[in-house]
Amino acid sequence: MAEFLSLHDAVARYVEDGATVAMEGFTHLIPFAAGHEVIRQKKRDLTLIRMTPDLIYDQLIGAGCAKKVIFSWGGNPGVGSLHRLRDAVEKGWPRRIEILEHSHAAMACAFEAGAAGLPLAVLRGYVGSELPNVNDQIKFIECPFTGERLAAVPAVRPDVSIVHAQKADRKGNVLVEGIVGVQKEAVLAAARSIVTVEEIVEDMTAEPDYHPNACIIPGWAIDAIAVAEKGALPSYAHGYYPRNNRFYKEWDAIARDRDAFTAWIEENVMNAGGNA
Amino acid sequence: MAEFLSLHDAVARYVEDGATVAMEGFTHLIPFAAGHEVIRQKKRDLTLIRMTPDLIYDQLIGAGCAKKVIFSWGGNPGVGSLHRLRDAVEKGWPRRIEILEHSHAAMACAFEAGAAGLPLAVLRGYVGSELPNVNDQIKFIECPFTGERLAAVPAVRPDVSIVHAQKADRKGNVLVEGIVGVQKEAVLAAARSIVTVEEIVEDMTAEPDYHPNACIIPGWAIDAIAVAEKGALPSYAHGYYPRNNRFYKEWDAIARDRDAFTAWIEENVMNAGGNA
Amino acid sequence: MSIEYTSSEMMTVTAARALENGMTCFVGIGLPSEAANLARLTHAPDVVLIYESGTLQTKPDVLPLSIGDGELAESALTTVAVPEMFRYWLQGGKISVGFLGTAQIDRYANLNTTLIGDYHDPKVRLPGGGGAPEIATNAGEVFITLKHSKRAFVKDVDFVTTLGFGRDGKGRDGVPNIGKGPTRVITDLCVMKPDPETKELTVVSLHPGVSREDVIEATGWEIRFAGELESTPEPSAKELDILRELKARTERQHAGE
Amino acid sequence: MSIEYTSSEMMTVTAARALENGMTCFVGIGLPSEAANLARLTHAPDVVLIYESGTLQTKPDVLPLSIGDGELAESALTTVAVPEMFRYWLQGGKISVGFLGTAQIDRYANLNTTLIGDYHDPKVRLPGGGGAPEIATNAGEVFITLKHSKRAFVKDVDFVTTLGFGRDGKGRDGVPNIGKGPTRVITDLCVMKPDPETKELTVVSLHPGVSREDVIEATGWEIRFAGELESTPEPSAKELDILRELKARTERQHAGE
Repeated sequence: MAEFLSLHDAVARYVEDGATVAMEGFTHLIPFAAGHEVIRQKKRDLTLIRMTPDLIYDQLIGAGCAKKVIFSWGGNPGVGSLHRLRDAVEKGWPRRIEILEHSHAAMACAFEAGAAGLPLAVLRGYVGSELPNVNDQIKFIECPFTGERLAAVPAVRPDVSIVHAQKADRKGNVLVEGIVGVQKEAVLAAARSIVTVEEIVEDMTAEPDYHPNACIIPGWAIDAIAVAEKGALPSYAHGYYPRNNRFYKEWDAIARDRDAFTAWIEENVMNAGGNA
Repeated sequence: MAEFLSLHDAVARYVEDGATVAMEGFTHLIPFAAGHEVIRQKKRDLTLIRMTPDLIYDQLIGAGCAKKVIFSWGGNPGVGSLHRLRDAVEKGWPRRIEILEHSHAAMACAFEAGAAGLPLAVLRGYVGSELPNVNDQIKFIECPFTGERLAAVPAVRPDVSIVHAQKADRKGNVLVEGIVGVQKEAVLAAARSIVTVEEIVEDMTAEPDYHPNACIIPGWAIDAIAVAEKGALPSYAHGYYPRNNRFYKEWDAIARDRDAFTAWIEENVMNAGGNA
Repeated sequence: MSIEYTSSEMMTVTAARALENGMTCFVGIGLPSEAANLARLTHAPDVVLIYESGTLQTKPDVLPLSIGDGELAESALTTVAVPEMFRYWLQGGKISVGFLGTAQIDRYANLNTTLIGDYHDPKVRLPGGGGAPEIATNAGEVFITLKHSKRAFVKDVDFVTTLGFGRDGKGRDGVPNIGKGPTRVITDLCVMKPDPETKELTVVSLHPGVSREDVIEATGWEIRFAGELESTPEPSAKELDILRELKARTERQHAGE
Repeated sequence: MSIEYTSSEMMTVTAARALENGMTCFVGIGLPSEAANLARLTHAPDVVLIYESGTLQTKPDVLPLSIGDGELAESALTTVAVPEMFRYWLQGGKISVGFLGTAQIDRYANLNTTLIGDYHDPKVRLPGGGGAPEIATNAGEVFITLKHSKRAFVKDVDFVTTLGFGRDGKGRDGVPNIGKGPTRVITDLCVMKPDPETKELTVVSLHPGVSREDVIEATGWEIRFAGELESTPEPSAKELDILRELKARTERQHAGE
């Protein structure tokens, strides 16, 4: 049952050192505010799962929170590399991290399987790719009906998933709208979940834009809800604010340099209280 | 690419004798008008797939269209048995039909797998049930990661799927709203699809109740669209008309008796032109 | 007691009381649906009712005739596709209790909704499994409610559509990721629970005015009784009022077109 | 010709022309997205553009910077969850053409977006596979567009992230339910197609003003040329106008916060 907590308390209670954490949001609704709180609380040895690690994981990796990253596309979309991810992988700064990489199709299916309570996802995937050579979590099974060889990957089952959404109501029901990504799957697949939202409304079903098939996650399937206004910036929230594309471009220069990065984190995360 | 046809022409073109046909609609939006057209055109030897064969399949079976039914729950919801289904299974009238039965979970997963282009669906199902003893399409596989025994069923891949929906626009994009069942999966899983709709609107995305995550099937994923006003009656169409519960109850008496049934079909289907 | 009530009402009220506020209940149509909605309208306003048609957290004003009545979608928090319902919500482990009816039940609480007689030459063809086979194994626990009769309560079901505890009571032993199974069976005569060891259904509570003999006579095997046999509490006036209003509303609505 | 254009524009226009009206195109970010939207704004108004973020049939007014920009959802017919996108729409066989970019490509059109150097001690770590591995096998066919250079066009990719025709050209032989694979590669110098037999990429058309030597010099293997080498038609004034307007609109929008 969703409990309304401050972002500080939600992260303090549910994100433990060494935990497997999925922060999702496919380009849209990326939980930056929550990620910054994880950095401020100096969480360590996290296994970070995310289809598209972008700036938020670059920041967590550069800040030394991660020991392992499971992903399928790690870049600054439309801009270039994640320099902190590369520095960690290529040079081991601030620590060496392990990576386990998939394709998007496999990750998406693995989240789906996690939500569906299955141990594995089966897909027609990885044909001819060399990813199975470097990821021992990719296996192949034979269809008992057709004999076709299909790929299998383990379901994603994080200790805690963190997502950002447009709004929650007083009962803790959460609306995700627009590009919904794998957020619902991430929440349902996880043992615990934190959802940050732009605002709290009285009753979701009484909202003027209520729709009978809207993507609503019921409050009883969520552990903690925290209000984090503009909590997805520099990513965006459909219906609330646009993506700060300029910051995404600026990040390239900040992240290229260890000192510039460290200064940025100090100023904009560590010393920003709960406001970053 | 969706072509706008009369219901007669759509059924004549895409439903061939001997075909495997899925008419879906989970209690809601059941394509009765299309089913009646199939009866009028005296289609024969159909393999009929449907999670919940209710009155529509009772009518098709009684009219002699079916040679096989694949289903997971065959009854008159809240009322009792499907007497035509029982008469065919128990007494072979008007012809003996073969049945292949699943659980809802397996059928739902099989439709999902069909839509997903996979040959099989994997689920945690049929544990302790004797259904696998009488359905040789239920197999078991071992998870390569955990060793857990999981059920596998073949994907549903009909020759043609027929569903009813609220509306289509001029480009053939179709909105399904409310209880969406497995309609989208049925359409995507099939080689061909016919969608009957209550009405045609200009542009789906310009409708006043448009929603960014609405269940819309694009026109290019559909073969034929036919207008069939009240085409789901005695089932219902969310936002258009309610279920005719009284008819569902009356059906029990009609279907109990072969002659009463035959007379009903003559009067209400065969002699009703395109209006039943 | 001066309150009058029928044995059906006694059954429904007792079944309703089994549900607790905050449970997420996957609801079967018919008696389970009646009991679950009564619970929601009385002591458990926050019980979450889920129907296999995809309607999540629904609050129908009248009882649905079918598992997918419009009322269910209109009063739901949201409605999801049926594959999602079975995959994410049921198999995904979000359901605390599955509430089922059945045509036949045996001493190990196995359920038969497939057929009477031989599978390939049935005496009576029943509707089939529907959601039950996976509800019974993927929900945290299962409540069952049906009328007591020798035809329904048989020593061995003709067909195990849905697992209770298997033909030998050991059907869940060692199976990973499986729910507790049937934890109580509520009839118009009594409440039964599986014996903690053997899993055989045992009467733990008799409804007021019902004798051991009544139960023995309506059960197709040598039914056992718990050492400390309880007497089921009677329905309250409020419960009966609400139940009767609910049924009257339902009847009025279903009589119309 | 009096129209002036850059080699990048030539590439984009040529890539755009590869798309036909009515195709359903799974669009990669960057150059493919630019070309696909140019096609939609010129000769193929009904080309269906699909982005892996779940946006179905989208018509962005400006080019997205990321694969999931708000513009994509706002101009889409509908937006589905990412698992559905990969399962129902891509793997389900609804995509006629996947349009991809890449960091490295080899003579058998295998793509590398994973890393340069050794996997466990990379010289350069690239973003990874993303949607490409399954787009390349589940779409009906694949178009690839990237700038021509020796660094990009290598004899053998350091890592096969995404199957072209395998390290020996036979990677699709006998594989059930697999698309045709790369059918053309469009660069700023030329158009290449796989040889029907060997599957080795072969230049079939040179862009105006480009010589064989230019291509040879920019390719990391002994590139072959088709017997009947065509000259790629030049961009039209209308295509260039629309492309430039599109890029200008995009730049203005992305410069703002």
